[in-house]
Amino acid sequence: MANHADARAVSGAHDTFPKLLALNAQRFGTRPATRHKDLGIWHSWTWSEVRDIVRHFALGLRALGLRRGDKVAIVGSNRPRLYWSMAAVQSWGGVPVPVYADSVADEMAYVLEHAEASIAVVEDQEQVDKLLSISDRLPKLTHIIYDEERGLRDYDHSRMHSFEQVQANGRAAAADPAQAKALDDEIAASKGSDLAIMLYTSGTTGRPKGVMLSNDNVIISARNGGLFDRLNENEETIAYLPLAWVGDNIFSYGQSYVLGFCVNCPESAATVVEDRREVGTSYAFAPPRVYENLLTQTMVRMEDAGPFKKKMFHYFLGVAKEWGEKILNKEPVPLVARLKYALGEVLVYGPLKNRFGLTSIRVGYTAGEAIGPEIFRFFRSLGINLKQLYGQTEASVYITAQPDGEIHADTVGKPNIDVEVKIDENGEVLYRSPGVFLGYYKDPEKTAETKTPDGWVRSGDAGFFDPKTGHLKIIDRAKDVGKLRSGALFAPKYVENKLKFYPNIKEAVAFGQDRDFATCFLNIDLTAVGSWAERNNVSYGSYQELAGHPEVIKTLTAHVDEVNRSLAGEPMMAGAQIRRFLILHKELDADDGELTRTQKVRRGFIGERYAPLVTALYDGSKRGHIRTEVTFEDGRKGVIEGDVAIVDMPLHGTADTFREAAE
Amino acid sequence: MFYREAGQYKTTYKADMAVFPLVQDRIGIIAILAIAFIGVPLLASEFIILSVMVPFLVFALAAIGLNILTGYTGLISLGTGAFMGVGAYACYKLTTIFPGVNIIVWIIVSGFFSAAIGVVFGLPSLRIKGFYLAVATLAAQFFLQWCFVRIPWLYNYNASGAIEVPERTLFGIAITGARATPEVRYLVLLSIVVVLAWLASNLVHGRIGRSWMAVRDMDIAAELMGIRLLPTKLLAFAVSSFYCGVAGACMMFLWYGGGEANDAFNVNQSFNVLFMVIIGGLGSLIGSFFGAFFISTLPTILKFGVPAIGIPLTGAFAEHLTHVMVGALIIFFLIVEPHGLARLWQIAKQKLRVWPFPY
Amino acid sequence: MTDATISAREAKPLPKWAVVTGSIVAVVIAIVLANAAGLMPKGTLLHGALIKPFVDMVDLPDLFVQTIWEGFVGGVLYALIALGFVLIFKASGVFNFAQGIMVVFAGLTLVGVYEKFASFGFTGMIAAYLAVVVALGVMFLLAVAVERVVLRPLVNQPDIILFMATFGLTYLLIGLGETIYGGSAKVMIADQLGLPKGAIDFDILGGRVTLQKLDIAAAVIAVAMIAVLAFFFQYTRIGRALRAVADSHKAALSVGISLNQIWIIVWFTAGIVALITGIMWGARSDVSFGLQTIALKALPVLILGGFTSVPGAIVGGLIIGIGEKIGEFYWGPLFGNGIESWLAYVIALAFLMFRPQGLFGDKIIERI
Amino acid sequence: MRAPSATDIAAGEVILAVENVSLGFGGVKALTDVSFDIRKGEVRAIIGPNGAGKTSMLNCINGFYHPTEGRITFKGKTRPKMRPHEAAAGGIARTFQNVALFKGMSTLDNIMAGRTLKMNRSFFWQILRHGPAMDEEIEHRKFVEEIIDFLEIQHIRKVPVGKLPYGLQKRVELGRALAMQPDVLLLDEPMAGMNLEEKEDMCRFILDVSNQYGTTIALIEHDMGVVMDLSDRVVVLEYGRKIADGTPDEVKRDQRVIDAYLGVAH
Repeated sequence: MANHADARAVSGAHDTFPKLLALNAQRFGTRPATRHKDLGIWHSWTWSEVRDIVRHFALGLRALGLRRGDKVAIVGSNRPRLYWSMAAVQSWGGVPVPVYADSVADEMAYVLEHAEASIAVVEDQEQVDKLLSISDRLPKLTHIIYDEERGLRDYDHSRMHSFEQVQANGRAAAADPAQAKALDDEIAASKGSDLAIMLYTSGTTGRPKGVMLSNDNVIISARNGGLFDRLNENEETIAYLPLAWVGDNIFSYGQSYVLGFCVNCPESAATVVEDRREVGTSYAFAPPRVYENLLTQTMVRMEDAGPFKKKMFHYFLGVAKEWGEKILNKEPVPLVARLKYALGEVLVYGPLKNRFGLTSIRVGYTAGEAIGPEIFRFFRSLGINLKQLYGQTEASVYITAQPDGEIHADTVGKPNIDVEVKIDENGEVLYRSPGVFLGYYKDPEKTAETKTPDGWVRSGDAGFFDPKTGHLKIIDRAKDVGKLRSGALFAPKYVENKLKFYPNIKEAVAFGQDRDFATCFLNIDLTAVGSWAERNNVSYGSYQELAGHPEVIKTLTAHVDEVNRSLAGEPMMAGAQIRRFLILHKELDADDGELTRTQKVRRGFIGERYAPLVTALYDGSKRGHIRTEVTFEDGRKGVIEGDVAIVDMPLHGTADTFREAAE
Repeated sequence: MFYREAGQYKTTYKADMAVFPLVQDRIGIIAILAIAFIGVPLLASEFIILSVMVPFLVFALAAIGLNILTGYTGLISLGTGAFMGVGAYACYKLTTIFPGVNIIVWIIVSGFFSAAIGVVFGLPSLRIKGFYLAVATLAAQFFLQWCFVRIPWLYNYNASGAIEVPERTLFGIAITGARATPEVRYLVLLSIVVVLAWLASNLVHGRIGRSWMAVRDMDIAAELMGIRLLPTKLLAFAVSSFYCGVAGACMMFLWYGGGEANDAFNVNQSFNVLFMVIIGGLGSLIGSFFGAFFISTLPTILKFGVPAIGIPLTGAFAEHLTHVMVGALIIFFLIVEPHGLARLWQIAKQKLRVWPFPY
Repeated sequence: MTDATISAREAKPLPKWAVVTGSIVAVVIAIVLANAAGLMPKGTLLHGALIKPFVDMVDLPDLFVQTIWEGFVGGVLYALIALGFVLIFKASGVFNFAQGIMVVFAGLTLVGVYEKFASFGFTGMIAAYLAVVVALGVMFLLAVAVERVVLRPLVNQPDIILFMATFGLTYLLIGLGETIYGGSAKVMIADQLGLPKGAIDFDILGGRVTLQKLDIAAAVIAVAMIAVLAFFFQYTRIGRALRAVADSHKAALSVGISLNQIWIIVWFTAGIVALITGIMWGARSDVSFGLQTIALKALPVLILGGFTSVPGAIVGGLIIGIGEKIGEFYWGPLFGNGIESWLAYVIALAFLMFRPQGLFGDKIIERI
Repeated sequence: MRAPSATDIAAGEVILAVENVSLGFGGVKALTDVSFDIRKGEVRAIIGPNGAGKTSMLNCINGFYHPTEGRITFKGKTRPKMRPHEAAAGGIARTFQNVALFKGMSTLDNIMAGRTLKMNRSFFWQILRHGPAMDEEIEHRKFVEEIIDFLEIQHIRKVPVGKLPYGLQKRVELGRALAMQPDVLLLDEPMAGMNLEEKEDMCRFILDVSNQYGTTIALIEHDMGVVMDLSDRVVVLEYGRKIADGTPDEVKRDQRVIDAYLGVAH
């Protein structure tokens, strides 16, 4: 396969992104590197254009005093210029530090302070204001460069520059051979082993840690990932995930440079879906909730469809459920089924994929956390080659992934190319690979904790290799896998995922560690439940009101009961059935620190924050009362009070299975 | 359901502003044109061509004309018939005075005459609005109709008092007059319609179309934005009358092959075209075609279709029934979809695009 | 912002009427002078247009009176149809294009029913008036049907839609009428109804003026009817209700009147007017579908009078009727006759240019 | 953070002057001897209880009404009988109390319609929708897209405005006015009937307009808070008369204003 060759050719000489950029500029010079929907149409830049822009911007940065090893914060949504500035920074051996654009000033201050960023490249006025508001905490920050000028004209520009300006200065400088040579030398001087980028993981506990990844880490992982699924320069991806997330950095930056495919930047957050449809991505990457939302919305909207259409839709979904995956996995399938499926393709699957913008999808990954099996199967049955991927920032994403034809809803696949995986005695997953990070910035202890001298990294996840498939199965965060006081095994995440795959349940937080029984908090999904309310004209004024509605509680009780039944079916887990639960009066929110920026629940934090409710769950009271402070988008604080009902659940399974599990 | 929009992205405003931005639509329109230009002449019977296609096309042209005035600019006119007449008579005079010039040229040129007349009768539209204007246009209708009858010079003093279409040829092929075959007339007519429809769509999709619609939707706001009402309205009258005029000329020369104003260009003709526009859909070119097809073929269908399914109809009774049916259908349509067939079409299209979702 | 939103375009220095009359006077003087100066010798077009007609009027006053009378009667009948329009427009905001055909339909029904009676040998005045009752019944049913089938489903649609609906109604009625009563013209049962025949001649101004008794009757009945309607509007509960509706539907509802009832009543009233009009026209010529064109004649009347004004309809009717006859009689020859067909519209148009809302119509208020 | 601070405006030149303007309809007097001026680049608020004649004032300024007495001088020129389209051509744009969008058209077309004055390709090219006409269309589409981006309404670009929620319609209307690149922008209650969030957005946009394009803005607004935040100077009308004129603080302290607003719920 030619593109394999390409990918391999990448290694060796081209061991940094600036070098890759130069390579692409000559091998794919006229192919699009970046596309951006702006002012209503798609603008695209070829690799050679990008190379020039990056060069000029780099020279401009030099003028602002950028030196090898300097950290440059990158703040904003997925804008071409922000991606380009990463390469520009790396040209001087500088280190880009992407920051979550939606993080509140305080979080941002911490990261920039910790990273000692000297320059910040930001998207617009909003971010500039944020930085200015914390400038007193950032003595090292000398320059701010912004992409969008609107509203900034009258700001003090002594330490602030527009991207164009810097680029223009650079263009001028490029004329001077001396400076041009200086840049070339610096580019040549950088090695694969050099620090390439720093990503702050909003760890599920404590302050974010700066994960240092070298050029080799990112480039080799990206290349291997490409080989694993035979990706090539013809892929189209849409960049819509936070820049600061390793996923986006690998898929929208690293792999694009390694394989030379085109990255599309959407017009605005509100238009991602249409934009994805317009470009028709061939290679997609998303955390489970994106797929969850797609499925939820699909089902919700179909609720309003005419009876006939509904019937047809569900009939063909049935067909797909039965045969879709088999066909996708190239298993033998009776002709009749194939015909039915073909018809379904015309009537339902094709159109659906079109609406999703996944018509020409070749590979889609889901990662970040476990995806509901139903959701997973749904998309695969439509003929979308969705795969599970198990990755971590510390591994430059790739740890395991599912090879074509070996897809199982409940596994995360086999070790990726060049990756070794082992399970230690207490069930924690360890891995070693070229992608393994250099260390945590300014935090040797933590580095030592996670990374053994011989290069093995503790994933912090508990898992095991499934004997049947030889695939890795992740149960939960290692430290979260606990035991009830009875001794029964209790894996909160495992339970939560079972709960969360009901469209009505958006978030679940399970408790039970060292307690007599398992309990949980639930968040209803406003989209799903809201439309239910509409259809049954249940009027509600607020999320809180809807969450407290008796009908809603009834429905969720049913869900929890089903989960309990399924848990009872699994001897290992039978003990961890939910005995009591409640529906929270507010949505868990990253701004309140209840979720990580990647939308993972921070169980410990929630446990403390909602302590009164937790006690209520265990002291047998019928209702719980809680008063919580919330942070609004603009940083203002407010208080939400709630009085929530607590539901008791019957347990399934026999006492014996329960005891067996206990022993 | 057949739409696959994924991957159809626009890199230029030109592409984004195209009338048919989606590939599937472009394919559709090409297919239709192919059928119209090749399929019909080859396959359709003389009867179909003469009593279905030709009337349909003529009225489509007139409907586009009226739609520009009523649908896009919001000015009701009941004088369409008369403006068609102007075209017909102008064309007749021109081709008899200058037989040398090709008739197609004159058919087009005659449009300018009715445009001029249209402007004159459009003048009141600055001060008069709504039904008052509608009635005012009736003045045009009756005055012009009277002229057609009372000024013998217009019909070259023919004893019959009617236009007698002479034979005119293109590359030696008769395109008007007795010897012109239905296929030829049809093709000439079709070409004229296609070109003019294209021009019309250009117009309504550009600045001029927007000012028309602005005046229609909220004339005061339009004026406060610097759109001058009188010129805008007069332009609408001119363009509209141009299309009607050409339609009239086509009617006489490519369809009737001769006739007299009182039955060809009377007030009922005006109403007829108005129906087409309303039923087809105000402010929609495609709707003009739908409306024209529906109204112009309905009588034929009833006259020949109903007996075909075994219900015997005497000519007179058929006519009466037609009246009843047309009347009933108009009311029915207005009730089901006041925005006309175009809206139905739009909805259907949207449904196909978002299929299987309901919205 | 109530008062503040009335258009400033009314705030004009010189009142229009002054300008208009002033200029007219000026023109007349100019013409007279020009003629006196012998600028317009006999036979020339100018003379024919500007001098001859007036000279004729003065020379043969009896003819002039006769013409005016003809015009007057015609005008009265226009006024009747216009009245039908106004009633419906006032109460339901519908521009009822079907009014004309309703006239024909009513007339045909009357005659048709009477013929049925006659076929059973049941003739004479009783039969005739029984037929009238039946015809009224039919018009009532029609009113109900219209309300149910057309108005109710189309409530709150833009005017033009309702306008088009009445077009549909027109076609429907034409079809029905032709199917039931056949397309051929019928003779109105005038004398069965006891309408007077013959004419009264009397000599005045050195000439003889002939008044058809029928015309007199027509005029009388028309006037009587207008009086009745006026009374109905002014002094009956329903009448006031109708006025309320005309002002605002909400108001009407708040008074506790069902719109649907109102519409039925209005359309029925219009139906009665139509029937009477039908009888009159029928008696003067005959009952045929050609009659519906007179409906179009009522439109300029409406313009003149304003869509919402009953007196306007009457005055407008008279102006059109008389103006048309005089125009046809004195100026027609100049243009080779037949100018009746459009003169009315041109007169109306001329008026419109000065009063866009008609003589008696409500002011058009522009708001932003 | 606004472009010209109140102080430099005080020095700023007068772009529009209203002198002893009275307006009457028959008996009713909507305005009586009102005088004030609007200076280049400032945000000028016109406030007052309902029926104070605020809207009538705007209507006079952009020529929809003609003052019965007094005169309005715009950019040094005094046009006694200025027609609305002349005002528009002169550089006065306007939004309306109750949104006056072209309901049948898309957001894009509405804003494009605002460019009409600036477009002048001949009918001939228009009918071909090619060459110069297309170039012109594209050139203005670019400008309009800037506005769409500015107002953050990309997602409703091609939605018929009739279907939009009220808040967005107001935004589109502002966009349509901006498309005219006016020297003076008249906003008639730009925030009427908006929720808090929408109001905040609208405020931001208005400030950005004045800051970005240096447009002079005259606005009518009921929400006192908004007026105080936005405006450099305030005129207070009551029963068609001017009762106060000055900076927000001055006006706030003015006794007559306090009386005028006493009991009036705003």
